[in-house]
Amino acid sequence: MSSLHKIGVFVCWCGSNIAATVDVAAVAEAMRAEPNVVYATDYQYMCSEGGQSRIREAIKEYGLTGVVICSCSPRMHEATFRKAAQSAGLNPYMVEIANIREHCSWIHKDRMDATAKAIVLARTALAKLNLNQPLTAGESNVVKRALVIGGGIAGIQSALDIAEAGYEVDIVEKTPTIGGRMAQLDKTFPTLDCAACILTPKMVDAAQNEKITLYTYSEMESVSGFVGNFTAKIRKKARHVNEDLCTGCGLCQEKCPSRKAKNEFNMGLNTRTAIYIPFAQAIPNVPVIDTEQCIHFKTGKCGLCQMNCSAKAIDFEQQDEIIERQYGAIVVATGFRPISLERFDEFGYSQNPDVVTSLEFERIMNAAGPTKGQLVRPSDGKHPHCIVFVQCVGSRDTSGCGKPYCSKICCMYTAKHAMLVREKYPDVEVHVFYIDVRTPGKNFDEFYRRAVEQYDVDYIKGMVGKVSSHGDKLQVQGSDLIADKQIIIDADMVVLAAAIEPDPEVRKIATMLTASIDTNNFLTEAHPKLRPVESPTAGVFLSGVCQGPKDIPETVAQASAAAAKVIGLLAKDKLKRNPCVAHSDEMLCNGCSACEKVCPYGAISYMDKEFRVPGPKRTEIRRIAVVNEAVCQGCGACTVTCPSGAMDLKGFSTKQIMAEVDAICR
Amino acid sequence: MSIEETKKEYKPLIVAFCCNWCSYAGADLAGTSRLSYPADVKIIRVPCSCRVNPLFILRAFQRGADGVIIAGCHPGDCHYTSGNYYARRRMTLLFSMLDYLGIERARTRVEWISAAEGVKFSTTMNEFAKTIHELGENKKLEDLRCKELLK
Amino acid sequence: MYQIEKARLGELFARIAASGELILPVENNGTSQYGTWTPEVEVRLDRLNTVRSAKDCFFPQTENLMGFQMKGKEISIIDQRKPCEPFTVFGVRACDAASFGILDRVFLSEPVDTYYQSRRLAGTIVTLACGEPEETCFCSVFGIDAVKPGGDVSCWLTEDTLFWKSLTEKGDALTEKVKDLLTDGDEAALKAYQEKISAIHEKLPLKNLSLEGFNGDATEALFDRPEWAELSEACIGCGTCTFVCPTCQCYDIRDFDTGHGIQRFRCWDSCMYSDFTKMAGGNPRLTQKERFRQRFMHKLVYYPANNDGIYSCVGCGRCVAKCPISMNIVKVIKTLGVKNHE
Amino acid sequence: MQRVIEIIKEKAGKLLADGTVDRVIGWKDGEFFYDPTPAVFSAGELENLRYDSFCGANVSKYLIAETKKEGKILALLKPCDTYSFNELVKEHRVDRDKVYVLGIECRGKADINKIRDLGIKGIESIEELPGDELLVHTIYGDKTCKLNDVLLEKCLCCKSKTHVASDDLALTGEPMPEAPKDRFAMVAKLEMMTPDERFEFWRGELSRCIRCNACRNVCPACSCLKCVFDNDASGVASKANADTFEENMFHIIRAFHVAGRCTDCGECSRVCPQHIPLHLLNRKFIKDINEFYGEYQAGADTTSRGPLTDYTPDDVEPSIVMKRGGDQ
Repeated sequence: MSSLHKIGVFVCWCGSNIAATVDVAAVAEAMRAEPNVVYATDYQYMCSEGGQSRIREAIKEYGLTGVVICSCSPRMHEATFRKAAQSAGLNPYMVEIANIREHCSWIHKDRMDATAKAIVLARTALAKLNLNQPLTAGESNVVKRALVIGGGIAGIQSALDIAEAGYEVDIVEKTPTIGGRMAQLDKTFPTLDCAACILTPKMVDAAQNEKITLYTYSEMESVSGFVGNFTAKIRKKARHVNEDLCTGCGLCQEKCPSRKAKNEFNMGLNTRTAIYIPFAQAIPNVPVIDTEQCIHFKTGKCGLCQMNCSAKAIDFEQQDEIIERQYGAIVVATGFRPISLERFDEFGYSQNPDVVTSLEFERIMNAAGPTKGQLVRPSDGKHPHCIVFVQCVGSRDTSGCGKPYCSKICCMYTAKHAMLVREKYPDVEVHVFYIDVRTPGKNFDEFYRRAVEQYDVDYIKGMVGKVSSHGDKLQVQGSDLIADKQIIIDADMVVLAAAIEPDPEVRKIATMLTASIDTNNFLTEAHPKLRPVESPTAGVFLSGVCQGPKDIPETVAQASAAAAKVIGLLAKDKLKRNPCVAHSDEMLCNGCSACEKVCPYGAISYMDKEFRVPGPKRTEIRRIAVVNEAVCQGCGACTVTCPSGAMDLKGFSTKQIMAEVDAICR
Repeated sequence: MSIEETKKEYKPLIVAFCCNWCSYAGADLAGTSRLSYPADVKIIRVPCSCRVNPLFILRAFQRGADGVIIAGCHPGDCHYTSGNYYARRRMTLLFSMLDYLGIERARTRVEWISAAEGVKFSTTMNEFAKTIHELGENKKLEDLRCKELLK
Repeated sequence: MYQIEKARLGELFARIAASGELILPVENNGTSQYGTWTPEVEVRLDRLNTVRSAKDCFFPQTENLMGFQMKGKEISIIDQRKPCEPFTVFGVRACDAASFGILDRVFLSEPVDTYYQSRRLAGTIVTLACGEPEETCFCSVFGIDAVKPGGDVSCWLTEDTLFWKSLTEKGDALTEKVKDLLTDGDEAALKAYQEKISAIHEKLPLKNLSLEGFNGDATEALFDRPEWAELSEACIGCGTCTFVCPTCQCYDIRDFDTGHGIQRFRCWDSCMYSDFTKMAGGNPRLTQKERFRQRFMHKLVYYPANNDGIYSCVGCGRCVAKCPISMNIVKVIKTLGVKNHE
Repeated sequence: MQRVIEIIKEKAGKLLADGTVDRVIGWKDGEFFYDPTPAVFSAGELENLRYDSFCGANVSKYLIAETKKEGKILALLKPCDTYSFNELVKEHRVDRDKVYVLGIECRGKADINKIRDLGIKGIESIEELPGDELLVHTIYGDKTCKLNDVLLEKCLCCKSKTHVASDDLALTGEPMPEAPKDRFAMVAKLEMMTPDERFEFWRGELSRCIRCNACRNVCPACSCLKCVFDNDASGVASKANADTFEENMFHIIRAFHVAGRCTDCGECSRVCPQHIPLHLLNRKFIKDINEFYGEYQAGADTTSRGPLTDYTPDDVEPSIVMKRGGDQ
């Protein structure tokens, strides 16, 4: 314990957030009695300018060598207070935070208990601070290129914005075309403009922008590195069509005899050929061979496409290609899919083709869809006279079958569907079962009201209990909670507003990026309110539904926000690194290589160094570990694997943590 | 009753090592959500569960802790890719050794708590604190010197 | 001189223990250790040596010296010395009994070590003659007679009888307490026993070990001998020899931070340790050779130089039996001594 | 038939003569036959080299220092010693190129304490008789015992009669003693006790610890330049067991630090002056590792990843401890 320390303690009231449960004055008083503490005070809002200036003034007036702030979580304001201290000439790493809000005042009701605990937490921070060393952050270069994972509207928008600022961007899209879910939509709420009309120009922009490189039909293989300096490996899957030669004439598609594959773009409502372009406006307009369906790949025969291709673009021998590139920032825009309805037997989705999901209905209503936009039943192609829409299928579900969250977009698209049906086919009766109708958004409620008032859509508050086939009708049994009665509707079609979930690929990607993910597989933001487009992993940004359910305008807004963050990052030439990195004491290091084995970043290497030794030899060569501070991320795995304690972690040193333990157990 | 006096009634002392990225944030969320757990639980922030050295755990018991819990990201979700996997092996072996030496096995615990699991954080801490309270004071792994020189 | 039937030793121990702690060799998982007598312990007088010597009773491995209590910014000193209650050590062998004289010269000369002193004053030593010496014994080399082991009371244990002879005032006081259990001793029987065991002692392989060449003036002759390198070559630098030694008296003073105070204590140190006598400027003995040499030079040269020619070894043989690599003072004496090259 | 020592001397002599090595590490005579000391021999000193039932000491750790010196050393390694050697090579502590390993036959080594426990006192010298019998000359007369009855703990559970590292072998070709006992039997027995019984067992054993550090200093896996327990800057330095906690602490941490690296060479228990069964700590870790992560023998090779520097995503959870063995 260095007695040379002069430490100031600042206890925040956080208005009443802390002060209501913790006697802040008592905390300050208790801290004033601690060794090394020369100043202790409490204040209403330490994070405010007034609070920060108190810190700055005290540092100057008392010559403080370190500062303990008893306040909210360091995850909230550590950076704020470090900056404040730095501006008064103190090393920013001589600041320690005692989390007396989230870890104390907000969880304890008893004022005595909370105050006692706050004092312990403050002493713990002080004990650590006593052993802190001033740290200086090193710098690293920023690679001026961004990677966008996912080529839906979120990814496209982020890429366009980043490219607009003058930086190179690569989009990695796993399907053969960019466009994503939005490309499958017919009209968009609340304006009812056609999705393709507004999306395809953006797709073309992306394709034509010279700063943007598209890797479609490609998947992420691995990502290593750190903010400003990621290295990504992208697997460009073999299309078996040479993109440079292909003219997109589509003749191969016409000639292909294998026509039994389910058309994914149309949600499996019709079929496609083995060599195919997903849809007319696909970008790139280059087909891909589905090797599982292709007769050539299955039997070695056929080859009609190759024979008919005048551009000689068909290449059965094409192999997957691994592309390795450096990026300064990464945007995750992996999007969503409707959940599987297997577990919702009551709606008869798997038994009855006339029970469809909303996304399937989108395709049915779409002029370029399987029915050319004609509203017909998938089972018999007949025009339906009564359609029942069911909302919240798998959303807001606490039974465990579905998702606990609200999928957010269903109320609006269901209103859209109902309205479109009534607009185009006024003869069709439309019922909507809902739990609540949620329409917060610009012109949203007006939109919904139009559906009810202008288009006479029958909204029934209640849930559907069962959908069963009765002849060529679907009997929908449900409850009307307002009328307080059970009702039965004989419908021709049932449309289920299935919950949406993050694309399952995101888990793999999150692992690669070391980005955290919540229990619903949505990527976690760095802060739910203040940093909603950043992942906790520096340099990784979130765009679109991968972070949480949202509609198109919100997705685009977040995509642009993420892009702004990326641009802000790429605009820098150098980045300050985290100085809390591992460090090996060469006088203790055995060179045993254990640390190297557990380092996830390959940050540890070894060198032979000559040391003075007692005895007649005078010197000897020893193998010692050396940490590359630019690569080390400061996890500390090496520190525990090192038996001699040669490896330590700056900012979280063994002695600091043990001092914290001691202080807690005092 | 003064603050000093409140310390004198028996309350278990529980040290929780929480990784910065998941469990510490989970504890923050528990706080933000006003989910209570006993004040006996005191949290130490570490960058990753793999930073927790067995020395720290023994140190806590030496100094009079009655229970030690290590909380980290779920396996597969480590911010540093693999830190919690190493922590898992280390802690499994260490806990097994403590058990082998006759130390009550329930005094040590590892939980994987994500940043989104405020509820799990609070539930876990409530449960753990209850277990430790039932076990009573740690007599087998304490250092009497830390108790003899009274405050 | 008195005697008591061996079968009644339990009564004797109970009586001694009634007036203060009785420490004697007890069974501990296949080893003998000095421990407090209770009716439950298994007393082991048949084994020759305890692993640790009787030194522990007066100079324990760790001992609290004082405490510093910290309350906020205030520090106060706590004197942890307590008056030492009278106690008896029973079954001390002649070698260990002789070691107290060597320790006394260190701890009782000015400035007196009061912690040690209070234990010495409170302790009564009852020795036991060695009936079945081991090949590792060489106390006779240092003029110690294991047949007449000394102490406050000397005892001899035959197959059926314990002979008891008080030698000092402390011994008389103890004898007084147990007198009604004792009967007058059979001098002839004792003499016969002594003669019998003397004959065994005569057969000990190390009895002719010569100390010629080792004395207080031998520093120059011995310090730079090249043999030290080979002798210390295999030394692993552990503290076994020093910690089982009845005469090693080096200690370290350390502070233990209890979190709310400092416990200052002393603990045995070993000259075999790399941080022994480490100072701000570094370590005076940098290699194991120097540390190894220090130990034996101290026992055979430096200590005699300062203590009227008395060696600080009593030939108990513990280090001979316990060294992990079987390097010991006997091998040193034989290698460097004048007369040991057969 | 040639005795092992003769084969060793012949081979060592040749290697010294042809300059392959310039020195030999083995054992030299002690005072009473049962107490040889590890030693390094140059050419011309080989007559002092010995090898018999009492050469239990594992000389592999000395190679850390020896391979820092010039030249190449011939190391006489018993099968179990070669595991330690491999582990030291793996951890870059020993320079493999500077060692010529002569794998030497081992029929099990005697524990002098067990001979004493048979009531044999005053041992002046010992002779090895054919049929693994020992003739002990004592000041109280001659005694005999079977090598098999006085084996070191590590030999009772001999892990291998095969050398996992060697440049040459010195074998007599005689049939080897029978298969050893299950080395985890005692660990399993402890596991089945109640926690309080286990606690009492270990208190009984560890309370004898005098912190002489012999176990650590002899251990080939404890090869740190400076041990955390000796390093005042580590924050956990302790020179003596000033409290029972420190007895536990030292041995738990020491065992943990060598977990996954300990080859179970048994030196810790062999050298403990207090006869603490320290191998039972190491074997607990080995047993757990085998059960949790698959069979692993430290030192079996020089390249595999140790279990504590490795993982699989579906490793057992620490809560498995709550579900295993004995009553709670």
